Amino acid sequence: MSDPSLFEEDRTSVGERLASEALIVDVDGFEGPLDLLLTLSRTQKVDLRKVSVLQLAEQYLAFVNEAKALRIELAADYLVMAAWLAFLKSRLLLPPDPNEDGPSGEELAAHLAFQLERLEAMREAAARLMGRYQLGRDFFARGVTEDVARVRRVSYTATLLDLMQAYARIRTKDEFRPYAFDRVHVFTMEQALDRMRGLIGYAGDWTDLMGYLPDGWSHDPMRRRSATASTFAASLELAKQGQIEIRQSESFAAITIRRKAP
Amino acid sequence: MTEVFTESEKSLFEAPLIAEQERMVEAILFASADPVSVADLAARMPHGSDPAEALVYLRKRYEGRGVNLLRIGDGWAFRTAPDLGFLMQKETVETRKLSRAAIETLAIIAYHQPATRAEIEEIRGVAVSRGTVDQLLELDWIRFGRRRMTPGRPVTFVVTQVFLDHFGLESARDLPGLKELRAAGLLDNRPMPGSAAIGEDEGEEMAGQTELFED
Amino acid sequence: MTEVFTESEKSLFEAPLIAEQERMVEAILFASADPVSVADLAARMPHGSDPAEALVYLRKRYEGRGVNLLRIGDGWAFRTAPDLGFLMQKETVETRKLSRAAIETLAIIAYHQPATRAEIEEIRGVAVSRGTVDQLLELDWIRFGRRRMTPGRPVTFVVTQVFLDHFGLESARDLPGLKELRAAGLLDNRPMPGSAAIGEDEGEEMAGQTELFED
Repeated sequence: MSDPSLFEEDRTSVGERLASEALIVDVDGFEGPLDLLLTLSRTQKVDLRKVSVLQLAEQYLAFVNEAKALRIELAADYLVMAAWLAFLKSRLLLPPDPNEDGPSGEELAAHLAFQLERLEAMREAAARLMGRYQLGRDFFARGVTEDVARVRRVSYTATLLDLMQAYARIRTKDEFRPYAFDRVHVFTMEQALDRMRGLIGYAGDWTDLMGYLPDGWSHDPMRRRSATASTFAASLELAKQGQIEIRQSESFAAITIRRKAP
Repeated sequence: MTEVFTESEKSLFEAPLIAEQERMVEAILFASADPVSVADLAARMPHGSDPAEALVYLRKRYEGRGVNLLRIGDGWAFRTAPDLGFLMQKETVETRKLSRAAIETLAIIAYHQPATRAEIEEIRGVAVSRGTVDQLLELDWIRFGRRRMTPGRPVTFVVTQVFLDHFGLESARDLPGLKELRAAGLLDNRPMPGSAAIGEDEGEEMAGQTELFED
Repeated sequence: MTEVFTESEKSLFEAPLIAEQERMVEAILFASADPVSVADLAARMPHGSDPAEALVYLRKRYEGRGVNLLRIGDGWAFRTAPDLGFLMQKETVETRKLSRAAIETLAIIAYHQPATRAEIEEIRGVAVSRGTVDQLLELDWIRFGRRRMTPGRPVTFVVTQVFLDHFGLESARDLPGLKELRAAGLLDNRPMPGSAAIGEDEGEEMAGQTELFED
């Protein structure tokens, strides 16, 4: 408050006038009202924490008036700030009204001072950041990079089953030959009927059908299968003829036969 | 091919010696212009390797050399020693000059991250133009962070690894003067007296910063 | 910046120490996209520097490291150590089933090893293509065995440890025999005419395998 404000009517110094004009001409150069306030605050040449907000408000309002006088179009936010500062100024100058709610002039002034200090701090931080060594300017990355080559590798797989099936296929290939009945390993129904007719007379009680398989036909699976089928078929034939009875207690249980009582 | 196969087969049984792992990390980082994370190193190295330990040795090995091993966010990269920049006029890349608005916006995001557009505007006292944010996004220096859990769920901005790499920072914690600024309360999001709107944000904001400086 | 300025100013008057020159060469070669000749190094380094000498030291320093200093044409450059090349590739593995010809050939070799090409062809009843054998060799599932002491001294093929590992076998002897194949329903055909022949075959098989495990 001790310094004469830049924009008061009675400014005398040519230097100050030039400064104020430069300010106005440069209005486009300001990054908004807060930036302008920060610039104005520098004219107080004090630590931002001790800045006189009232004085600052007056400087700002004077600047806006000057701009109006010079018919300079001011962006809306400059005018909003002007209105707010006028309100702040009245709050700071008038004694506080005990009946009124809301923040005091001092609180609002302190906040504005904080905002200015914070903006200034960010400006300095930005300057320090840009002053750091920078990649591609002061320090450098590897000039020639070896990009990771994407190698597409085909992995062939086969399971043990594939392997065994393949081998089985080869080893059995020879058997894909024209169909020919392999008599050596076939026990015909006629043979089975003959055999059973001869044996049935001796069978008193229920006897397992498998017991009627001929000797030498019950181990080799091929022969066993053939003999089992023909013996079973023969037993059905004998049952049909009324010579034997057939019984099976449940599915897959042993089939037993006995001579039908005459 | 065959060699590769045997190599990785063998690795299933024993991890290479640490000296060998150091060589591997050296080779991988040398080959890449961008920082490589410890996880990526581990994925490329034989099973059982410990790239984090190898990095400790490697960093020491390159101390004071013409090329240094730098930690950049969660990645690692070799960079030439900054004092030798004068030899590199040939490699210097002319970067587009950033506007004052862009530089300030970048600094605000870096120091206040995660920061919303409203917060940036509150600090600068002026609207942030779309172009400014776009330019920083394009440079890949900032990216979108998590949305703020406040009414309107505004998006936030945070700085990227590319930013850290560009300015030779290990992490956002290493920003110059960060501690002093925080101690002075200049990173607080102090609300305008009588307005509660920003006050709500504050809790979140602090949470964000705490999170950043926790690890 | 100031530091850099002083550095280059000073260099006009006296050449940097050789250790410092080594750092410079290291940084220039690291950052350069192409190999740099000694003349180019000299042009970029402070007056009075001797890059050729610095290169000698630098090359020694990188001997046995993950990257090596190489002379390429009339320039110098850092390159990944050749034994670490496998770290520079990320493999995407595509799994394909082995062709029928290949698996049959492999099966015959496994069951009859050592087996000559003629024997394989006799068993399969068709010619074995060069590609099939090559593929199995490349997979490292078969390798050349001892030459057969018969006229023409034909090469034989045997299965490898890689083959055993892949199929989870301790030895080729663990391959199920014809009896087990039949029991498993894989050979559920009528026995071949003169089933005694199988027995003979099996005996011979064992003999072959014994030979394999002798050496």
